[in-house]
Amino acid sequence: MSMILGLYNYWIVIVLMMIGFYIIIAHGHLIKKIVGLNIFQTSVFIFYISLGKVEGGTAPIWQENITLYSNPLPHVLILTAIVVGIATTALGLALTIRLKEAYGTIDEDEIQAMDNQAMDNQDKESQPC
Amino acid sequence: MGIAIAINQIKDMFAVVMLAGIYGLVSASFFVTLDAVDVAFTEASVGAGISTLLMLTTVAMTGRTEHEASHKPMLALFVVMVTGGLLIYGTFDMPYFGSVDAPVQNHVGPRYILDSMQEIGVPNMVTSVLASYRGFDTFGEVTVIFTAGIGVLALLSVARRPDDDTAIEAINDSMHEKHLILRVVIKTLIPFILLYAFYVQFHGDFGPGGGFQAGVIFAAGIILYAMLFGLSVARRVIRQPLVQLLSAVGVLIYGSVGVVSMLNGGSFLDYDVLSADPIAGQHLGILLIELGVGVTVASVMIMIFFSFAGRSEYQQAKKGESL
Amino acid sequence: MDSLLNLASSFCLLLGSFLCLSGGVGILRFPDFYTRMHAAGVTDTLAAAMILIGLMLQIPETLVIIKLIIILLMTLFISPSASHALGRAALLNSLTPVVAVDKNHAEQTTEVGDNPSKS
Amino acid sequence: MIIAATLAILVVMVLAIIRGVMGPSLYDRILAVNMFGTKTVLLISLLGFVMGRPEFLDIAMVYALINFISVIGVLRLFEAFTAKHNGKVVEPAQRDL
Repeated sequence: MSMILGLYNYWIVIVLMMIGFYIIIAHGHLIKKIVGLNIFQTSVFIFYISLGKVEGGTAPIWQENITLYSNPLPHVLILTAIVVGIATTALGLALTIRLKEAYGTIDEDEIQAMDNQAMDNQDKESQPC
Repeated sequence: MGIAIAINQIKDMFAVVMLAGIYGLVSASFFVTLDAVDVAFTEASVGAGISTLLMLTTVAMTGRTEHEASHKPMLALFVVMVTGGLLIYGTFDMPYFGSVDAPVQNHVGPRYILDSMQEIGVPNMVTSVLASYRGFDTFGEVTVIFTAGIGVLALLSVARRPDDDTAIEAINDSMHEKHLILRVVIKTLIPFILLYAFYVQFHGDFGPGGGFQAGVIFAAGIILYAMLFGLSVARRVIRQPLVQLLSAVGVLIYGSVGVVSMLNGGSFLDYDVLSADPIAGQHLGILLIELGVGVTVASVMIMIFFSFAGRSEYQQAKKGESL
Repeated sequence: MDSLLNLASSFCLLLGSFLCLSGGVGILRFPDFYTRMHAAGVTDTLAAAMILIGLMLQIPETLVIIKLIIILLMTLFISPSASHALGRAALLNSLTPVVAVDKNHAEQTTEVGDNPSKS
Repeated sequence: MIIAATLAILVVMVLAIIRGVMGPSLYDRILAVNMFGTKTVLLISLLGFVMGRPEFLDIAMVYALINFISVIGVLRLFEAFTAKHNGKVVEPAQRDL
């Protein structure tokens, strides 16, 4: 029982991570993949932050007559990671837009099918020579 | 958690993105309860604000429905289950949640907590660790953000023909003619948003806040303006070349603080030598660095949004021609 | 004086919580979008104001009170205009015949009046 | 008393999430998001008092602003989207790029 109460934060993280992972693997839609990636990312954030939490501690902003603070190091790492995360998400979305313009769809399988077809056509053209 | 499951099931992309927005708010509340106020600050403005907007812009450009997945989900489910099982097995060795004697709390954490007040003199430990102890790391992050901004620009920038302007403006005018009330409200609100961004920027030493958050809030104010008054008007207020220049200037400010401290005889990004008194030097260094971070983040975010919105207008204009 | 303040603040907080809860039940139980918007509007303005005023009465520090007042003003400024924009967009969209032709939107807009438990 | 209010707001947030997941129309979801955001503002202010560090109110302010921005953004973009897609043929026009 104490184990369940003591470790529940990790389990929340793992469930979130699995959901994000599943979305990334099982869905062909590229925007949904990016949303899944965001969920995955957030689970890692929560993992780090929950490592830094100290029972009875408070936010790491110095104040008179407070002695117990949570660990500020994970906060720093995650803070920068969030902003970098949005920058990379924006990059991914930009790529998605360009794919849509090039292929007319953003479904992974359809793009693959179109690519394969283009490749086959190329082979047919090159074989007679 | 339920939200994430729902995101998995729903096919309408608009709904998915809305739920992702709620998800961002929930995780930010999580961070508040876990004492990470700075992180909650960032997650609220980034996860719930900017990323939702960017995703919506993309959805608006690419269509809102998802096709039924053609391949079998069982294999994916199996892989995910195995991974999850292994991870849960791994947690049995982890320290309990909130325990004081966990390995994380014994390494460099206590030093930051105990000594940062004497060494740096900044009450917000997150700021002092971010800008001073791990200044090198943060420099790298800022460069990554800058690079991502450049990447988006390279992918989405549109060569603007001069005659486009009037046509686009006409579209915009007809579109936001009807938003009179919103425009009045927002016109009064925007100065306060920008002022608040500056407050967050310079109050970051004493409370939650700092360059990253301030940059995002500032950009959010500009984005709000651009959404209601049209992109071409916003581009006239804030020129895009200026934004591009500023995003580089921010990184430069950061780097040159490091170089100046080297010239003064310290090591790279060692602010003690910036002033006669080490604490004053630290204050000066952190202030300048946060300024550099804020400038870069704000201008990169504005740049990204302008590229997205500009692309969408370009598509519309092109379609108007082809029809 | 102190106990009076405490009493007033508890009253405000309780009233705010009650209004919040009733709004929450409303957003779940009301039959269509516009009535739901009414329920949400109650929680956004009166309930929020009550809770914030209740908090204001709790604390003597001036800075905190000023911040609370700013939040209160912002809420009172923002949420009515957001509701206005939302209601307007919904009204315009469900009345436009072009939208009803499109299959996606037809599904969406006709479902508004449906029983919520169906979905 | 503060704790009671916090609990009440948590319950309301759960109700709003249920509405947001159920839909049925997009506007219902936006409404739920908006309501959820304003409740989060209240929750954060209350949490600051519960933890005894009322300077967290800064975060509540950010929430209020960001919530407004995202609601307005969603409405604007959705409007642009319907304006774009309620024309006649959608797919071919996009493919010929």
